[in-house]
Amino acid sequence: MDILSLFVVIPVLTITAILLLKDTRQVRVVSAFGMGLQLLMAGTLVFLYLSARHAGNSDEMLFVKDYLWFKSLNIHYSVGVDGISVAMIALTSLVVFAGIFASWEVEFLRKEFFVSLILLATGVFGFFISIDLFTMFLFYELAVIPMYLLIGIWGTGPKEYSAMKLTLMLMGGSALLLVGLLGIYFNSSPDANRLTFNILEISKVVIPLPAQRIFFPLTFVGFGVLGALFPFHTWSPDGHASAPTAVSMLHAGVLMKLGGYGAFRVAIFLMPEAAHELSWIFIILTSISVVYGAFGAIAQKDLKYINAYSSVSHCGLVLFAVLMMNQTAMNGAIIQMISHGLMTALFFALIGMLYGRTHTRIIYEMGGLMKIIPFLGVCYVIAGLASLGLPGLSGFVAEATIFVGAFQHPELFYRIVTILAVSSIVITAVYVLRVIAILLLGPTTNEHFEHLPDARWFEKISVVTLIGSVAAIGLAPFWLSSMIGTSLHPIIDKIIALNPF
Amino acid sequence: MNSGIPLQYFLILATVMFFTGVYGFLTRRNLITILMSVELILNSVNINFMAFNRFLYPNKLEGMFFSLFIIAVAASEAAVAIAIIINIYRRFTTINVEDVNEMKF
Amino acid sequence: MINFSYTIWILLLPFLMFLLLGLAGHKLKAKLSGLLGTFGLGIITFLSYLTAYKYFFTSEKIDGAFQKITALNFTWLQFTDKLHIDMGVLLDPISVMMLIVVTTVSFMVHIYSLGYMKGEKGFERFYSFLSLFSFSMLGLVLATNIFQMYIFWELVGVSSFLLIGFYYQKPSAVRASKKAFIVTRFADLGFLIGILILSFNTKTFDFISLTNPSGAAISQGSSIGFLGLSVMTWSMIFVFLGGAGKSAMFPFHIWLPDAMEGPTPVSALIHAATMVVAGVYLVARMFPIYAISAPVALDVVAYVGAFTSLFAAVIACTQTDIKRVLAYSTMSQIGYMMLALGVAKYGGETGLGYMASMFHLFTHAMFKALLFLGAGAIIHSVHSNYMTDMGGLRKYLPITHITFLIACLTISGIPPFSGFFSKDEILAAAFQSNKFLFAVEYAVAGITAFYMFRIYFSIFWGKDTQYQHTPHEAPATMTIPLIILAIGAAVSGFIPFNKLVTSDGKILETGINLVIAIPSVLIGLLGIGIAYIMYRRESTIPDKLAAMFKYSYKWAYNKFYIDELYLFVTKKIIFRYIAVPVAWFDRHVVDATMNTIASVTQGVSFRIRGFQSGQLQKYAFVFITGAIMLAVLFIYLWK
Amino acid sequence: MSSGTFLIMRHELLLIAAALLVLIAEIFGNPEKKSRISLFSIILMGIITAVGFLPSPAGELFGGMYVSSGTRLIMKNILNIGALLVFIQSVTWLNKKENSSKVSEYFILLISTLVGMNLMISAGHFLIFYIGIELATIPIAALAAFDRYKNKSAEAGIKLILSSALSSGVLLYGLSMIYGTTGSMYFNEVSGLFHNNNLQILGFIFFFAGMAFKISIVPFHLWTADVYEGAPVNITSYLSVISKGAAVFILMIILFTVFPVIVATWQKTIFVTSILTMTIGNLFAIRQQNLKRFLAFSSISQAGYIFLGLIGGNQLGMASVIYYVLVYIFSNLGAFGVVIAISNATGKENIDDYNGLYHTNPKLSLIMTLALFSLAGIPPVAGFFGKFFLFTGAAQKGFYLLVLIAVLNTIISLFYYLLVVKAMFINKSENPIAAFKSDFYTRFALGICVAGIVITGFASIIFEAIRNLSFGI
Repeated sequence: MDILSLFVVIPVLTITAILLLKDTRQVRVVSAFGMGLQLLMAGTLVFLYLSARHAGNSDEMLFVKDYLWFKSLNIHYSVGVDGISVAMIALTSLVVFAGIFASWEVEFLRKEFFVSLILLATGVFGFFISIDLFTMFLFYELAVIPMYLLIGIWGTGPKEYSAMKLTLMLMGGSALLLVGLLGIYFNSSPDANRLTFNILEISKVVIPLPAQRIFFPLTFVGFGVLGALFPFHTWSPDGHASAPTAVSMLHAGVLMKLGGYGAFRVAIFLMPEAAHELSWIFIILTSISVVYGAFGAIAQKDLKYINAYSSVSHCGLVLFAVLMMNQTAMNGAIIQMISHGLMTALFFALIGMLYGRTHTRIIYEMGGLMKIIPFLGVCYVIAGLASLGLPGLSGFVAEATIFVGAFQHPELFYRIVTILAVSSIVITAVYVLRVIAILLLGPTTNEHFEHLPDARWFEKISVVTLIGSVAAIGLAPFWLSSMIGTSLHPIIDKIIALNPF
Repeated sequence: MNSGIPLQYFLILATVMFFTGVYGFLTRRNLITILMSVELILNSVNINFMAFNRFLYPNKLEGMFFSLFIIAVAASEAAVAIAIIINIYRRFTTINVEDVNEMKF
Repeated sequence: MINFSYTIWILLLPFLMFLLLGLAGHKLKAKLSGLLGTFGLGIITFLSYLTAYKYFFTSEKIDGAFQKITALNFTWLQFTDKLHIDMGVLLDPISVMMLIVVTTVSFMVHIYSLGYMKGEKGFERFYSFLSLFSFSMLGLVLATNIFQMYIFWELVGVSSFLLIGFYYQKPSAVRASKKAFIVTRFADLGFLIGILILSFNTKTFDFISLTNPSGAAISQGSSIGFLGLSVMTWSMIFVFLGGAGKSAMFPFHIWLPDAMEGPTPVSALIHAATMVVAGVYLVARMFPIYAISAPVALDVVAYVGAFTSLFAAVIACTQTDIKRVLAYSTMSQIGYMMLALGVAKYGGETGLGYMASMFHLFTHAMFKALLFLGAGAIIHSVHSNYMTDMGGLRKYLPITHITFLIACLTISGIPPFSGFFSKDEILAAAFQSNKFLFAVEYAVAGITAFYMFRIYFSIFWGKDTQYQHTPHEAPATMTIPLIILAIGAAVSGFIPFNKLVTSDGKILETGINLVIAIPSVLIGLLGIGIAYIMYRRESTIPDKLAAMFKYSYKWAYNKFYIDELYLFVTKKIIFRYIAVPVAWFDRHVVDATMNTIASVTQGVSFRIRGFQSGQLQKYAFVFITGAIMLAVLFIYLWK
Repeated sequence: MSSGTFLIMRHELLLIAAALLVLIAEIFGNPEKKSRISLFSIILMGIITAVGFLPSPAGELFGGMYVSSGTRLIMKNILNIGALLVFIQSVTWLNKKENSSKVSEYFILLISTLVGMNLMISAGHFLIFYIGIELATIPIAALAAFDRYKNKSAEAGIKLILSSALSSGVLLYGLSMIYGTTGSMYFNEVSGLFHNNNLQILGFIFFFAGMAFKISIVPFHLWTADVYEGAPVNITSYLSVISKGAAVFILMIILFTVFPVIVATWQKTIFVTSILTMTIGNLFAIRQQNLKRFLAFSSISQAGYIFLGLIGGNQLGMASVIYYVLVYIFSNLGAFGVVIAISNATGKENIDDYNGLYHTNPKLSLIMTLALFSLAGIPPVAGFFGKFFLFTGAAQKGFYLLVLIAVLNTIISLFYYLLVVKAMFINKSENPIAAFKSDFYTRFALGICVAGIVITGFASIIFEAIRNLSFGI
């Protein structure tokens, strides 16, 4: 049993353990334990990875394990990680861990809730560790499906509608993706007898350009749907608004990252020529989502909608940076994924806690909460500052890297678009401060809120975990960015080969 | 074998019979009649087989055998069909095909 | 080479103090946390003075010029092999000078606040924010590269946001803090874009290599043109936008008056002495680039500065909230500094403006902090911001009265107070290069004297107001800083800036140019005279004048309706005509299309249900037709 | 008949023997203990299925009219497994007293259809094929009308028998054309003598129509829904899985062996019809309330997906079709198993009746969900792998557009499968189906189905085995 597979095995074991439990009160303890273990594992993995790199192991992927699965199609179960996936895994385990505590008080069908939640996590972990397109796709869909039940059963508002919409749109994405993957597979070897799904092997061959022209858009959009690429983002606001807290956290925090990660690990990495040729289209789309999402957020009244739109904007930035196709921008994209994952999870956690107390998410119905629940209030402010890119918190690191990287693009068009995207930082500031001002500051508007309790211990665990990591990245970004940077080299080299910067 | 009626005639007859059968199947309201038009279709097929065999491949008998089997099978088919039709009559007290549509859409 | 590595503590200490007070503050006693903060800052102040001494008097010069010393530097975030954000400490004349300014004023304010903020709710919060601000401001000052500067620039912004909104339950305060943050943020966008363009062309962030007048970077991109100007000019203009935002230059000035919602010590520290001059510091920092490869941008700086100084001075004459008057005077004084930079060139005699600007920055920090703290003392005793509620306070607040008077004389440029010297240099510099701007500044000097004494008289003299409880002199914790600052304001004019802080680090020979000095003093006295006549004792002249210039007065009183304009743009245009439509579009167009696909599918499935008619013969018909159509298709149409 | 012969066609012979044994048991068995007959026939079927897996030589009989090969053996075994499951699932229903008099008929008829299917799969000559297909159809019609006292059942019977008669008429007409133009009915000879003239294409199309009717391909599918709804649930499941599977198999065999010359034509045909089938099937399924009808339409769209495996005309496609039919048997029988269990217990067959089922019968709802997800092709269950391989097979020959349409269709299908899931898990109901405990047979069958759904996918060995065995037909 190699260390990476453990990341799939532990959740599965946790699930089985939960299913065997008779007493539903122990469920959350067990899941917390399992996911805590997972978090520990992630830490270990980061350590092992860094030490291996330090020891001078310069392979593209480390801890590679490969088991032949379907011989005739040359499908393998093969896992391996580079700095990027390690970072993503760490992110995932953090968010899941926090998510467990954020949903500590789920009463209705508690067992089923945690099972589906962890199932979702399993899919995500599997996705990040696998380097075989088939297994990757398998885990991808595995991660998407539990959403339906999670939102449909434990959600609020028009939950059936939102759940259905979310599931179908994401599946639509994966439909395009599937075709794209098949296309890649059948072009993965010049002489058609060594076809493979293995990313590393495919990256060694050059997929013929006509094929790329067809399959790059399919793959990119396929992942883009999950990455909230305009105009395929509309599942996100409804989905998030209806989802229960932990699900929004996982979804915005981690699941949406699958999109960005795949877009760059599969679409760009394997088909750079087409990516370079067609990037301008998607650059336009993504920069639209960046600005458009931010503007959309300004006009919202519902906290979760605000956050959903800001996620659209931030994830748009991820794809935007990926498409700039140079070391720095991509580095920024990855950091942005992680930072956004953490802070948006933090946001949703806090929103859930506020909702649990005030039973409303409409900002105008709240006000002056800072005085009543200072802890949550301060945390919300910190989250807000992180999201508007305040230095010292993770958001800034990501955005700075992206913008500097993107602006290094040799073509004027891209630089001008970059400036457009940069302008989003102001809009972000506007809506973040708007919310903070209406929600937390000023006199208390509703006397019923006078005696709301501040955060409970499990809520504090959940929130502090996230804030801690946000601040850690923000204060000492160099290790993260270098860890990612080194892993980017092979990808960049492959790209540089065709457009020298 | 050039004496008498040329092949085309048989084929034309068969075709006409086939489509008569189809027409009957589509227009008749009585289940029994519909069954008969099915028989008509099958017989047209038989004629085809016979004619082809007789005119084109006289030294083999596949066609002949085939039609024999078709006749036999058709008989059994008819038997089952009629059995069911009787049951229909018991249930619906009619064998008008248009009334037999409890299930639709 | 002297070892400056201890300067790291100048940055670390306040940060640690911030963490301590921020995380554990509510556990400590309020008083203790206050003392802690003050003590910490005391140490930093000491270190700064030490540094200043070592730098100016013991570090060796190379052919008579002060060297830029990178005390320490480490890579914080690597972008590319050339581009990387470093964190470090850069010592050169202006940074050391700023070090003194920031720590002195900040220390004073810390002490002052012990008295002023006594018993306030969230006392420890106040001090943790102050520490955060000190940290950010010092980081900004000592930045070794432009991106580090940007980082601390943002942090300064946020700490100002936090401090303005200190009374977070007061809606006006909340609004003000929001406004301040967003306006400056908008300006910072310009700054960031400027940085991007700059770094794209020069491939470096580092100040030393950027501003080396004979270096490679400085000439980079001045050849590449874009929309008629060189990219270097563009980047410098964008960078200046950032500076204008922080320094409340027109048209980004609107946040500063509202920022007075914050506690008065904060106004003194952030919105008078230190943060608002960051813009000036930024331009000074990049000065060689401005002067050598972007002269157009420098002209922009000059004119914006000049206009703002005039504009703000005019408004100041009409305001009645003393803190707002001071805020506008701050703007106008910073206008002076900008102008001085704008008219300067690099090196030698022509570099006079640069030195003058820094000089004025220094003196201004002293007297403006003094003014604000004095105002604070007044407000503390009268519990009102409006000079209409005041009068004849000289009896009650002697110390405040004297110190305030000194400050007023200083800002009016009356010798021998420091203001006279610095302002004189500026006028001289303007005279050298641009007579028009020179004339403007002359006028402004007069107006300044007028409005300062307007408030002086109407507070300390004027009508004898009856107070429900008699005002009393502030406690020692508040008066001592006043006295210290008063001394500073009085004597700092004699500091030989021309030897210490010049554009090229070399010594610059200057003297009092009587041709300029005497008239400027006279115009100052004139302004004082008018104020005396109008406000020494109750008179109807002001109202008459106001009535006479009804409209212009009204305009000036309403700050020329700039706020309303902004409000219109943000509320109406941005919110109502962009954000709301975008949200609508997203719901009713993008999302609707997705839903339409679904409903269309359902509709079709309902339409076609007729096929499943339940009629055996219809089925058969479809069957036959299907077969025949397929046959036709594949035999004739699509073979 | 030599022992070798016996070995070669043991499937058919054993089944016939089984049918006879059941008949004897009916005649001489204790009339009170009729229910034993079901156990007896299940055991027989089990033995036959097991024996089917014994290795056997490939070979020909009757001068090549009967062919046996590795591939065909797999197909037969798969069908047997399915039939066995259906047998087990029917017991509960047969034990009801209104059926107790007809137990043996039921099994005899089923077995004889199975014989027909096996025969048809082993056909090397159109005559055998024809006999097989009729033998497989006519008894089914009788079974569809099995509930003598239900109008719907009778209606289903008549609709099935008449339209299948028509379809076989058309099919035969097509065959006669082919015979006329080639002069032979042997598969291998016909393929040699085939050269793409209009008459032959006409013949092919008619033949195809006849087969498409059995697989219920649009536009030859209209009988499906009504018959599925009317017939007893067990028969429906049998129809939807076994008959369909058998028809697919033989169609594949004939396409590959008889019509390789006009591959271009039949690829076009399949292209058009499969798109129609998937889309129409899904569109109809969306609105269904009766679960049997619902599953009928879903099975129609499934047939459309299966065609993606055929269109390539390649090894991979072939293997994936066989594999998918296996997966499909488990998934669909799983779904039907739940429907059967519930309709036996309560007689309810509508989706609305399933509201809140999870809270009363969690196990059943989970099995249903699993089966439906497998049908929808959601990982990690077998359906995902099946669909993936089908699509791979089509993509290998460059039919990316078709694959795209297919996957987009899977989204529609996911939608209505989720509707059922929603009913069971999310919808609230004031009078949900009361919790009940189903008997051993049902649970056993469902257990096998679940095991199949879960294992068939992960255990790559199964697919590999099919892949390796299915060289040549």
